[in-house]
Amino acid sequence: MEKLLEVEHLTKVFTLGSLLSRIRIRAVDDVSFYIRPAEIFTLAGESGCGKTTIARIILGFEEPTAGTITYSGKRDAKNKKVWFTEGIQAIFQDPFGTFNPLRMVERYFFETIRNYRLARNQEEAIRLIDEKLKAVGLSYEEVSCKYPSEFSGGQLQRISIARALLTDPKLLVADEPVSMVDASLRMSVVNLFKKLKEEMGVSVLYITHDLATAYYVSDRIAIMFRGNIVEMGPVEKVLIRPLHPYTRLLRESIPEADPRQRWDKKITLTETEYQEYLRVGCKFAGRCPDVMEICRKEMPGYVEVDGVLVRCYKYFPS
Amino acid sequence: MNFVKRYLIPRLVQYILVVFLGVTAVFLIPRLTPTDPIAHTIAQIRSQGAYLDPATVDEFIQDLKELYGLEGSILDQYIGLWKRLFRGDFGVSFFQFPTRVSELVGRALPWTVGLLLTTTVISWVAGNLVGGLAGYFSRKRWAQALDFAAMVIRPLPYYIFSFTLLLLFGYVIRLFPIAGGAAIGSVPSFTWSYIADVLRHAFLPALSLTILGGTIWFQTMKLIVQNVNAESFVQYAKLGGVKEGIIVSKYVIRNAMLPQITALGLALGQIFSGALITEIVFSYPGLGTLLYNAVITGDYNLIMGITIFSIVAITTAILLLDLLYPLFDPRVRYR
Amino acid sequence: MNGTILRTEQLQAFYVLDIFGTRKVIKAVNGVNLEIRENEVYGIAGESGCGKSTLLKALYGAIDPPLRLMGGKVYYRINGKDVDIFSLRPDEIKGLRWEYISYVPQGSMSVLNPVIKVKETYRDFLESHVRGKTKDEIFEIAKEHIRALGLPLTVLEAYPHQLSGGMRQRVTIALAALLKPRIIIADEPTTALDVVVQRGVIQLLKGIQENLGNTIILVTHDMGVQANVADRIGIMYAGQIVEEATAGEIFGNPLHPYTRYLINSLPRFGDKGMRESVPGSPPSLANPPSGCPFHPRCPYAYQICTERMPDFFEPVAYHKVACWLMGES
Amino acid sequence: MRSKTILLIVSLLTTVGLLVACRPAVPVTPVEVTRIVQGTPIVVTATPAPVVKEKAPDVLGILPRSETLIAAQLTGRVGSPDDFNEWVGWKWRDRGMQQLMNEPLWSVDFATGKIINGLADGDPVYNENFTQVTIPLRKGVTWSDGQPFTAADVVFTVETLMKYEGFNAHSFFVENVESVSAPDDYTVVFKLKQPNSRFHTTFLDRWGSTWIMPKHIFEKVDDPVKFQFNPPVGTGPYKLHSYDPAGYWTIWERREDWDKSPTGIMFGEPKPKYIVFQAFANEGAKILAQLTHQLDAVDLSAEGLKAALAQGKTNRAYQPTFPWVVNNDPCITGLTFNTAKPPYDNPEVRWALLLAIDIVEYEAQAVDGAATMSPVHVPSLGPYPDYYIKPMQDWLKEFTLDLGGGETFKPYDPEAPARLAEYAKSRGYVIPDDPAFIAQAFGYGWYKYAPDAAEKLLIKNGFSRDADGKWRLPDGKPWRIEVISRSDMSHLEYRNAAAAVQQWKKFGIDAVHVPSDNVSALTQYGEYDVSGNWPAFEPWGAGADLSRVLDVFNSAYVKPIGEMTQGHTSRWSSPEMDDVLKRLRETDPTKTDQVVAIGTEGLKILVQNMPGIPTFGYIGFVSWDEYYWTNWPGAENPYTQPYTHWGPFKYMTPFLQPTGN
Amino acid sequence: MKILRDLFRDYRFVLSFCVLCLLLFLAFITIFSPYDPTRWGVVPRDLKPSWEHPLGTSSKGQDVFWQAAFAVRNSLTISLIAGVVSRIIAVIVGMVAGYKGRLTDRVLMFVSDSFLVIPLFLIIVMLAMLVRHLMNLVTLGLLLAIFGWAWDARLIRSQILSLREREFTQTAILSGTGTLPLVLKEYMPFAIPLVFSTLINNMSWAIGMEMTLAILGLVNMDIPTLGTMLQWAISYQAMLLGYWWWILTPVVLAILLFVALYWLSVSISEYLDPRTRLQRVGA
Repeated sequence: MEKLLEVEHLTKVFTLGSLLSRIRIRAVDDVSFYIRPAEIFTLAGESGCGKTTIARIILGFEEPTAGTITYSGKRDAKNKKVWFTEGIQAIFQDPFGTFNPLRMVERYFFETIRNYRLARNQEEAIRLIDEKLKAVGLSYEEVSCKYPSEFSGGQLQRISIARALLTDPKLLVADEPVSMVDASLRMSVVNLFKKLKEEMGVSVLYITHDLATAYYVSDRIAIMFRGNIVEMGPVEKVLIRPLHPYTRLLRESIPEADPRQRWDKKITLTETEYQEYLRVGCKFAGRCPDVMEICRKEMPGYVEVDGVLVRCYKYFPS
Repeated sequence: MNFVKRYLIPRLVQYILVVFLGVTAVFLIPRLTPTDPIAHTIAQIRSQGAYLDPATVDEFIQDLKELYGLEGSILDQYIGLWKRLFRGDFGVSFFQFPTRVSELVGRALPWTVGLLLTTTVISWVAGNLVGGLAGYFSRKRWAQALDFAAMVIRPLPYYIFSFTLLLLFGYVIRLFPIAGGAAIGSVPSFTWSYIADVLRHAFLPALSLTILGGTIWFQTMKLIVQNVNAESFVQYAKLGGVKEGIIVSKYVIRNAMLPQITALGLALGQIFSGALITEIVFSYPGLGTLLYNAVITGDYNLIMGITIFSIVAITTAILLLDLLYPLFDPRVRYR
Repeated sequence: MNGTILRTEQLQAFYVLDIFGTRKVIKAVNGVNLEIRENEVYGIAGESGCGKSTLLKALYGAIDPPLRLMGGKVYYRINGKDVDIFSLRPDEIKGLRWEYISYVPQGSMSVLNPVIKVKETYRDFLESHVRGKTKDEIFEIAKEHIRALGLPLTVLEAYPHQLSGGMRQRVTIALAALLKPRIIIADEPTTALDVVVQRGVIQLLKGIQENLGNTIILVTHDMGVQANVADRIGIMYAGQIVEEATAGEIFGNPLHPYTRYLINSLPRFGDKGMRESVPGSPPSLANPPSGCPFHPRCPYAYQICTERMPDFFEPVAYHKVACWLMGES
Repeated sequence: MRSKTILLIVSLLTTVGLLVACRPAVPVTPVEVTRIVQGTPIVVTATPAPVVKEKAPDVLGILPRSETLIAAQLTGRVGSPDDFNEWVGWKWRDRGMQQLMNEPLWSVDFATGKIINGLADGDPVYNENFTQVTIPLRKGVTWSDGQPFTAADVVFTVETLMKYEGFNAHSFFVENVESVSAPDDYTVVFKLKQPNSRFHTTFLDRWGSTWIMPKHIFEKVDDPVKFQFNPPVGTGPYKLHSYDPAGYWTIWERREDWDKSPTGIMFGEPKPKYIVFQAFANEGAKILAQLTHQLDAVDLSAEGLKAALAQGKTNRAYQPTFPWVVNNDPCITGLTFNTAKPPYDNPEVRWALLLAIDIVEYEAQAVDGAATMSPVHVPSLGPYPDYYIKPMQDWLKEFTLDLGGGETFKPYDPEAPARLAEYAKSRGYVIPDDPAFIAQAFGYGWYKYAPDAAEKLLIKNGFSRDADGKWRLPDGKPWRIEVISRSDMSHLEYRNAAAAVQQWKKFGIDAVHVPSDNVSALTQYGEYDVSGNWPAFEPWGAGADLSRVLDVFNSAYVKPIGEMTQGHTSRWSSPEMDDVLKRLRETDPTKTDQVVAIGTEGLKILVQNMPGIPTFGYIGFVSWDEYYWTNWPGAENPYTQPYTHWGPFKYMTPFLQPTGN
Repeated sequence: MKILRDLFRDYRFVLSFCVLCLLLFLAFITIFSPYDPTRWGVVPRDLKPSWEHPLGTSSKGQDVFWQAAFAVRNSLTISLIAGVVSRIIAVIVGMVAGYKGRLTDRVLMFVSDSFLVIPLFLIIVMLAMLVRHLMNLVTLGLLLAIFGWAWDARLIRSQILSLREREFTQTAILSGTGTLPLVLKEYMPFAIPLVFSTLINNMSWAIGMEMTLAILGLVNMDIPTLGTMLQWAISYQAMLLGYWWWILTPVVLAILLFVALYWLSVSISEYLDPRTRLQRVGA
């Protein structure tokens, strides 16, 4: 089985506070997963679960505390620039923040081309830009000489993808790409991922807290909770029949766009993020309806149930 | 505990380092000047007509060097300085030999502290209050008039402003005395008449410092309030029908004061410069005139004493303000 | 069927900007007719920049420069009489606020005064509306209120920054319900919250509405949330309400092409079929398209759509829509 | 629109405020008054000093204002207010110590040109070879604590000063005095180590002298150097009443037994019961204090005096008319060259720089023409014109410079004072055409403004002008002169330096004025080109003796640049001058003819060499308020020197008259 | 250009712009001055304003109008040198500290904090005494520049810190942009308005400081500046002698300059901050 990107035992510890009093938080705690070529892989979870940190480590904006990342068989290349030219690009959460509001959007296209020497002259550059913009449903004319404020969020996010496509990447890291795009325009971005995967064989690491689009777009999904992947497997299995109690809670909390299916069960909110991060044992033990004695003592390992990896004592053969 | 570690200790470390740097700078700078305190002293004695026989000047120089403690290398003098400082001793004044610097500073200090403390507090409180109101009611006519007045008064040089006040209220309308800190011949005492006399003498200097200082607070506060006014919690409280008095005091001014507390510390140094000029104009017996004389006479020890004292005093004041700051801003307290 | 509690007539509120001499008019609310009933959750949905928040401000009677009322009326039904709020004196409007109608603003992360404890904020709101109570009595009322809503009492002693986003949002909602107002207006109360927290917040809002039997006007662009709590939903587009019906009707039988797009673009579990966004981009309110503002994005647009705005009429019982496709009035 | 109205109103208010502050001077109708010029009464026009009744604010906490005289303290705030040990260091003795508390053996009164006997009962008597001097003492004097003053006090003082190194005068006495003894209670005899005809002048008060210690107090003190002498005890007519611990004022009270002080014995009862010396930190405050009758006597700057006279109704200056100033101060101001530094080591260069000065413009720029010029190194004030300047006229007129190329030039210009008088007239001042008045007010002559001659002198010495007319040094580098002076802008040193820079700029030299607080060190260590310093030391102020003026040019005092000089800061000396000095030392200062002859010789050497340029005599800008006290020693009645900071102020006190206000 | 056109709709900007232009014109015409500003006695003394001498003459025999023109020119020069140089220091320190972070940031911020906390005025006075013989427009400007950057470096740093967290930084990195071009192209456009508005404030501070130093007599009194002009008038008792034209000229010019700079900075910062802009629009 070919792996485009493999993340193994990735750990990131953040030290908060000053020299004298440190709080160490394992924002990413021994995370392993892989992405195949032409696959959309989703990392899902609530804000602060560590998914963005993983993306930043993959992109080289952050140094991991431990663990390795292998891309196309190359492990931990030091020169991040090589990675990018060879094919990891990213799009970000805030379409309005992706581009400097004081600069014309096209400047980023030309800079990417110049920095990676993707074209020999101006016409060739424009042709390349136009080609990539066409791939996301726009054209160079629509984009040239305009500032970010002149586009809608959906457009900007597509432009951002087009810029990322300039280097013909194999992997697109998309960190919450639609959470700040209007619901009515979201699908235009998400559908693009599908198209890129199918037509250009691009893999996407789709990072989101929106399980509905995750279900819609991705092949496999990993659910993260407080730095750990608690459940990982094909998206149909994980989201339709969640195994981990946390996945279940998430799944239930998503409001269905159907007035006939309203919530009936009440939920309670208790612990804070920090407390959960610092918890020994299963981080979800504090809220888990099925909590057992052992959950509070030790973090469970992975167990495979029907092609899905899950970290819960419930599924351990007792 | 957390608070101590994360808030208090870094600030204390910074404080100590700053004082150390300041003292070192103050030690070095006057030694770089060509002013020779001994030549100065001799010239002073000579030019004031005392008889110094030309033949005996050399011996006199040696005597003075010993008395002033100016022997040894710069490093020796520097180490000596720290030793003395830890004993709380700034040495003797050269020019006002053999008076101790600490005594001179001690004599001038109550005047300057009294003047500065009250004017700083008054101008800070009044400037912020009026500025806060003017910022909140920035469309009102009186607010705009005040704004304009502040804009015109603020750039007036301290000297011109103070001297104009002196002219107006000391000469044209003879309400206040021209010079000094208290009436000639009066003996310091805790009697009402003495205190009233001191207040009468302090009025004009205090007024000029308060007005010029207050306009700065007024202007910055007005700007800050206009920004705070646009904050959502203020808009929300307004939409919630919260009484205007509560909004102004508890929501707008209280939040807008936070940066002003920090600014107060930073402004202390500035205020000192204004006080120097004001003290000269009003012949006020404070540190400013003392420093000015020390500067003119190249009295290292006295300059050093006053400056080190000011550095310690002002940085301590800033440190105290910094440490008090969490009382006003709970976000810092519980971080 | 409950009686009407809040009603607008051709409400028009524009932002009139004069940015260093360039006059710019943003037609944020452009002829809205609403009838909101007692004891219901009325949802308003639409894309960002369609004028939802401005409509709420107008409903709340909070029209401050640069927002200006250009026309129309907003009536509250108070003691059986319709009161036009724009005809009231400022102090009268102030008197209505929080006691009759209250407001949960957007981004309630930053609406609490950061330097005072939550209980102080409660006290300020109470003190401003309730007379003759001592400090202790006021805190007692606040405590009672928080307890009744099932929130931990510790929140009262906390400073805003000590609370999580979800808790702050719930504190703000509880604050809006403090004086048991007849109407609560909530502007995007769940945006930027995690799904689990969002659920808790929605539950609180719903709980309050059930307890007090009052009216909640809920603005959110999240159709899932709308489906979950709203009794009736108005779809807003370019400063106008283009469709209004019960939640069941909107989701079951959307009439306006825009509504249909909104609903069909929502992914659903168990269905990986292709879903399309609304084509094109939202219109600029400073320079809205002629006729029906949706016509540039509408696949069914006729000639007339580009020329005249269709009437807001009721082709089906209790289901209003403004679209030329729906035949004639 | 609104804010524009506000703008208008506020700017109007500010302007009005400042205009009120800048009230123009009130025009006063001049009247004719009589003044005494060199013994002859002449009539001049003056502005009257009307006596006006107006409420004066009460500045005195406890003292009755009508019995109190307030004077400004010349040297400013006292740095050591509780220390009265004036034998050590500098103790701000012009706070009243030298004027009221201490009686010297003798005082110089430069206004009358007399030496006044204080504690001494007559002149000192030297032996033949000046190795022994006998001083008679006044009888019937007591210290302010009632103890009698005797020769034992004098002996004790000298012996103590010789015993402890910390005293200012320690080295002087150790070097000069072999022994001191008191044959009786009212006679002191000094035996000197070497001949010194002017030993006694250490006891002659001309702005300070060696004071006599009260033996009965100092003999009980362990370390008289560290002793603070508080409360002080003196033989003057006043005793300390109280002082400001911050150093801003000192109050003196008339002694009950004022008749036991030499002042009382000689002149009768001092009139003010209290005398206050008050320090002000700036001149504006002094003027305002005087205008509001809170200050009776004050020294100001040239402009300050003008301002005070323009604004005040009851105040007056020393002279009732222009130039108003005190012009009998025995001190000459001007410029000093650093003759150890080329090109200023060349007397012809120094002369060229002198000839580049237009004295009329120079004085106008420095003091608005109010000073008396002098062509030699003593001021044209007091007794000196008669002793030296008038007799030297012929020599000066014939004095010739060699301009090179066989050309000579007689630089002296007896008409310079008349030209200055013309300038004063052009400024609107009323000047009588009486030559005696002009000579007294403006001097007897100076040197010609002769840029041509200056140019020739410089070219002769290898200097050149570049294309822009700027001067270059003989080595071809641009000539830049830094003229240093103290930084107090109202000081005459500053004014001289500033005026010189203006003159030399005009002449084409890149001259700059560098005020410095450090000027004394720079000059004493020789690190400067030209300074606005005294071109020669002040003479005694009375008598013809020029030993003070000339002795500092002794070649023995000259040190190389970088070491502190003990003599004059010009570092100039010459064998001829040494010879003059030797002869002067061996001459009895009371023998006027001999002293004048030798002194004239010295002055001629100085003129020929010009180590410093004498410009004008020191002028004092004294302003008196006549609201409480009158009969000040003005020019029309110069019964004593007019300053409140000089020692003989004590002899003024019995003559002052209270107005009853 | 559009910015300028927009700014010109603000009456305060127009007024202050006109005043500044007037002052600049005054500074400019000094090249046509008939008098050497360092020479005394070039005109009769103490004359009231007249056609020949529009602002009268001083007791030093100088034409007050031309002195004032030189004073404006020199004060502006000093403040510009101080402002620009300290801006350069502030930008470099702020950007390096903000972008590099970690130890560099700590050290730089410690230094700037120290500058903020120490009573600089005393140090400036001491240094001014030290270099008084070297005092000219440039050295005075540099002296003030050394002490005028700390606060603004902090402002720039905090702006860079927040910009560093913005996503376009990452976009630029992913576009292959290096550190220096990134800082220059991406951050400078944000920093420039801040740099400009602090420049104006710093210039006011420098002018005020120069006046204070002049009153203490610590600058070269021969070079006409607003401070030295005022100090000459003060020490020649122009106020009490009624030579109002002499003392009022520098005072009024200083006020004009300060108000113009103040309004300019307020107007520009309001233009840059849309929140207050909207508030104002509503009025």
